[in-house]
Amino acid sequence: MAVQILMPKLGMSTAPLTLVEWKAKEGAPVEKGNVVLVVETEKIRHDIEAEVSGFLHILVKEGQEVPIGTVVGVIAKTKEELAVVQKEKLKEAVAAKVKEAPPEEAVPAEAAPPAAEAKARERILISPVARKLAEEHMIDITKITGTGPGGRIVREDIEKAVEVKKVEVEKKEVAPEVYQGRRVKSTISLKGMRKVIAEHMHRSLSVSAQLTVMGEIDMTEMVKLRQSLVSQEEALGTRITYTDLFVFVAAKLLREYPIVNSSLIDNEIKVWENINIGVATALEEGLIVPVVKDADKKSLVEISKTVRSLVQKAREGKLTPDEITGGTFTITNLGALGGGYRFETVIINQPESAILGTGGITDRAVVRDGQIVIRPIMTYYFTYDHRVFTGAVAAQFMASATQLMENPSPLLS
Amino acid sequence: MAIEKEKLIDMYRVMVRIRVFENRVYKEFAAGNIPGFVHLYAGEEAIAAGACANLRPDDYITSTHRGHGHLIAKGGKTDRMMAELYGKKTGYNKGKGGSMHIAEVDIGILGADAIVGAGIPIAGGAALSAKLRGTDQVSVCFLGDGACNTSRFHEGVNLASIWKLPVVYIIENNVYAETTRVSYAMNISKIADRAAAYGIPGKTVDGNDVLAVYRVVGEAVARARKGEGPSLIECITCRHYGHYEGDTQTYRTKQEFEECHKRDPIPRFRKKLAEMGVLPDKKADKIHQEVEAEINEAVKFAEESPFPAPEETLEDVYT
Amino acid sequence: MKMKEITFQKAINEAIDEEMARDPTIFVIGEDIGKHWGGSLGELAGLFDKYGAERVRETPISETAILGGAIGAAATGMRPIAYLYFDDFLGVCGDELINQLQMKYMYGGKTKLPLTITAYIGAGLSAAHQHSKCLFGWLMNISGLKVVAPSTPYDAKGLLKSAIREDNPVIFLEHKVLLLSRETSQIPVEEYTIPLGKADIKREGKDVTVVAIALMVHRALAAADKLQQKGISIEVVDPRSLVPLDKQTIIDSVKKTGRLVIMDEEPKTASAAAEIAAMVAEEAFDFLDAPIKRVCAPDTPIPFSPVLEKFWMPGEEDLIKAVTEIM
Amino acid sequence: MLCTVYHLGLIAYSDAYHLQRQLLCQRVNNEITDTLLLLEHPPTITIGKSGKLENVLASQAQLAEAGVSLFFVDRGGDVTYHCPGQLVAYPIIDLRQRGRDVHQYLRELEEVIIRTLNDFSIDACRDRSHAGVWVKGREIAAIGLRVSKWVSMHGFALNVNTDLEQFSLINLCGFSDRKATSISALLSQDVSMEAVTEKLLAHFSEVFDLQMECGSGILMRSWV
Repeated sequence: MAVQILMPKLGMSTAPLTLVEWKAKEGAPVEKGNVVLVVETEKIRHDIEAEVSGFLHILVKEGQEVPIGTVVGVIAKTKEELAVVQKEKLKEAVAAKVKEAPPEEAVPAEAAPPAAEAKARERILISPVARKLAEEHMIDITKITGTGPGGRIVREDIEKAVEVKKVEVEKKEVAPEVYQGRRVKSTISLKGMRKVIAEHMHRSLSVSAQLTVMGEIDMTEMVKLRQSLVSQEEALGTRITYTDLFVFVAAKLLREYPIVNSSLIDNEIKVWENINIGVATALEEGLIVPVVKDADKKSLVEISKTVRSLVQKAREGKLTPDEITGGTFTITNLGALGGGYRFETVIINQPESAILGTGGITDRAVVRDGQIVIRPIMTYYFTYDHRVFTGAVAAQFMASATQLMENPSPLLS
Repeated sequence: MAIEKEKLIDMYRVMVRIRVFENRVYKEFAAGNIPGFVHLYAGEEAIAAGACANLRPDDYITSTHRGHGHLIAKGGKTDRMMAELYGKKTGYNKGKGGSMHIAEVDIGILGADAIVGAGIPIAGGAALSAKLRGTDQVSVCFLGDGACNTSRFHEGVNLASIWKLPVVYIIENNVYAETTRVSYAMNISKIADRAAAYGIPGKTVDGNDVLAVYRVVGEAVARARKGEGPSLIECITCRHYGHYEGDTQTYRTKQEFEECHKRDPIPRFRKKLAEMGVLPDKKADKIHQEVEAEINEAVKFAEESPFPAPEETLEDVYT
Repeated sequence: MKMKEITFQKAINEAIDEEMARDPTIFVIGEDIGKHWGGSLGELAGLFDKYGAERVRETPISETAILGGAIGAAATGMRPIAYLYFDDFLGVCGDELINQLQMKYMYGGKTKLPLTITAYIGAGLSAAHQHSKCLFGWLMNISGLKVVAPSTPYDAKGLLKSAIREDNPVIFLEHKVLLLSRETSQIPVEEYTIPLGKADIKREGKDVTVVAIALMVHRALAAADKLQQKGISIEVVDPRSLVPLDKQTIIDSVKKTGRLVIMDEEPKTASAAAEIAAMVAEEAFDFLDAPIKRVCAPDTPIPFSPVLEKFWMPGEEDLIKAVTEIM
Repeated sequence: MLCTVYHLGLIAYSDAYHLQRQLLCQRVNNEITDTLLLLEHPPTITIGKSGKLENVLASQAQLAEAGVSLFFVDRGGDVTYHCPGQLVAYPIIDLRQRGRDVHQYLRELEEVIIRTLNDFSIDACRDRSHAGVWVKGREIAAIGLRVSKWVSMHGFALNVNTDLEQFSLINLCGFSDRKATSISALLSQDVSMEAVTEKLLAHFSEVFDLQMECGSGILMRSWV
């Protein structure tokens, strides 16, 4: 059954709207959710999206003023249906109801000051298609010399300007030899993944209130545990890495601290049922975060195998969109990148509300029972969104993490 | 009643002028000097001459696509007519009308017309005007047998009859509407019989006998002037040329042509005038020479006249 | 495909001949269409001998009866071709044209009216005002009547066959200059038809769209050659039928070129050109890169004298001037 | 609920426009909070979809000479003039959170401006027939909006200490008889942008019930 497109009521007002522009032609296919119609009222332009996918049948032409609730168009599900609705006499019926939009509302010319009139005569000449292009590309037409008859700005003029603009943009990206007094070695233009990361990171910082908790974990037991696991590589069918272990640990903790496994969206905190842990993976051109879905429901071995294949795919650039989205928490094991004993901050992978960074495991002198002993120590840095939970929660979360990793026996039980 | 000598000679002269004019047009058209198309009147001169001899300069006529004869008979100047045929500025219509639209309202010529039968209601209108203005002007409508089958014929003649308008309808029955024989186009032998249907007098005469035409039309004109209403006169005739120049006339037999030429009104009238002692051969020949000279002058005038300036296209649309 | 050469006159003749042979309900009614002339420009030659007086019906000079009669016959099971001679004569049967042809609609669709009117159009022969008009705008404004005006023998044959098969009144306009032209075009030996309402791009170009009608198509093409030398590329669109009008083809062309000039042999006011210009301004405004231009005749009757007539008719030079004005 | 404010300072119209487009997309996908851009434009004339070039009273040459840019834009309204000394606000607000009522939104924007002006003891009002804020029949703030997928862009321009001379370049909002005014003009004393901005943010926060939080304008600018 065909779906009608009604002139919407944009809130309380019942003033008629002006139908400004159909985004699709008569009979053209339209996609659900795409803008099909632009209407205007007062000084507001409003886009109307297609409720369903199908083929558009236009009932009311552009530029007309239409009462709210008027059926201005129909979306037919099929070509056949389109043919039917196009036949319907509905068209005339509606067209009749619609009165032409009033012409210029400006006051009559004689009321205008003579000075204005004099100036108005030298009005700027620009062809309709040129004006449309200028709008699309945000071209400042005062910078353009019209080459049409009588100096009218024509399509060609705008197209040229658009070209120039493109070139300038590229120039911007390729930095000059000396940039503000500093000599440039090489310039990496912010494109592709780098641009994504940059924007992502920056956006993350600009939209959330991020704080970072840092600390050390004594990895003595974890190191033993891992060694024994590695020795069982044959049996397990996979070589367990520290990253695997951290994912495994995090999954367990996140079940105890649901708030950490959440996102703030539209002033609502959505606490996620799924525990999907992203594993930051360094690549030539930057960084990517494949996600281990439902990590809490996976055994260590399953996690290990998943991570391995994801990392493999990441390196080969074979990750599917599904494999890098839907994360609810992220782990970035900087130790794996050869990071030694150091502290740094990590940035939340939006719209998650926390990320755990782990440093390298290095032997450090620590005090145990009043004795200075040497232990394998790992640094961690846990960044969280203060809008979602407080420092107390963060502190508790990491305390539990530390406890679990310093005696991991329950992990395997 | 006797017709005075001058009138007879005038009628003869008019017939000759028409004949020489048309023969010359025939030549010049064939030579490509005259654009568009022309419909020649040669062979039917007796009707125009006989009819118009009854008219005053202030009487009206409406003519047809085959109108040169009517115009000459009503007083049209052959030089300005020829100039119009040539499409020259000096033509009666400044080159805008051509053969089928020549008009000179000052001498009562309301115009030739290329739409068959168009003159019928127009002549009625002129007559109505005369009646309303209280003059005794008469309006003569020349039409062909073909026009008698157009819807206008019924509407125009009927209206004139109920209002007793001073109109005389002169049907030039030359047997063909273009290629269509009158016998195919209507189911009666005498078109004049149709007059009965409108309650007006109807007569059929030999259109190649100028005196017969003169007499019958004369009565009709007198009747009209007296305010007794319209009359319908059918003149049987035949054209020497085709419907228009270029017409192959496959629809006419050789024999038809011969008969048509046997009935040629001009030699007939010349003979009659000679018998009456009104016009001896010498005098007649002189008339012919004078007319030849007139038409030569007319052609010369037309040839030497300038074409209108192209911009004149835009003039005369509105007064 | 096997092809053959054919003149405009022969194209008309073949179209009517083939259709009459195909459909016994078709007959021609009109003046001087009999054995002698076969239409005053000879385009019906031979049909009288082939189909006889019953189906090639000569009439007295009675336009009202011709069109009125054709309407009556069409409404009752026949498929007449009303031969109206010069379209100037349509005035004589004006009532039939503007009040009677609309029967189907007025009767709530109860009747169909399979009727084709053929008539000569156009100036160029010094035939003066009563034998030279095109009347496109006037005819387009008569609702319920389809209007066809071909420019080539190929189009003429294909369109006339479709017109005759059409179940609605169609007026098929033949330009005298084209009918008298010895020029031929290649047409398939096999039967073919061209649907009404489908424009034809007679020449592709990218700078200016020129919509030209009937004889004007040829003048536009000639002008296009000259403009090409100036480096201006003209796209010549021949609508072929004015009602229904192939808006899409015209609009698509304008979208490509951004410029529109319409060449139309009739007074500019309320002409076919005026209608096409309005349609494009209404439906493709945002694609226009220059004002729309109309190359038409002045708003005067048609003069006789060749000098005046030439001035009156739109010509190559007028088109070239209009195009250069908007470049 | 949170709203991030960015102080962009003087920024070319086209740059600010592209920035808005990006932010709008992100807002639609809930990648960012509601956002408010505060800025000034160099001398620029913008013409909305329904705008008529006749309302630009200067010739192209005159504009180029005066260094005034002219853009056609996809907002409502006719012709508007921007220049330094005018506080321009572009709220990227998610109306899905606000009952999807664009008229209401428009009225609230006007409210923000009116309250701000009241703080400077200027008595401003609406014009039923014409969106914007007016003082004694003169326009002090112009409004033009676009709403896409229920997220707003474009916004309003409040004349703080604008050179009103320049408004003679246009028929204000398409009216040849309407004049513009500014806060400084009305108080016949210079009022600083900062002062107005501060008040405006307060009222914006209050009217829209948003917790304003400052984002890095510098970083934001680096986007374009």
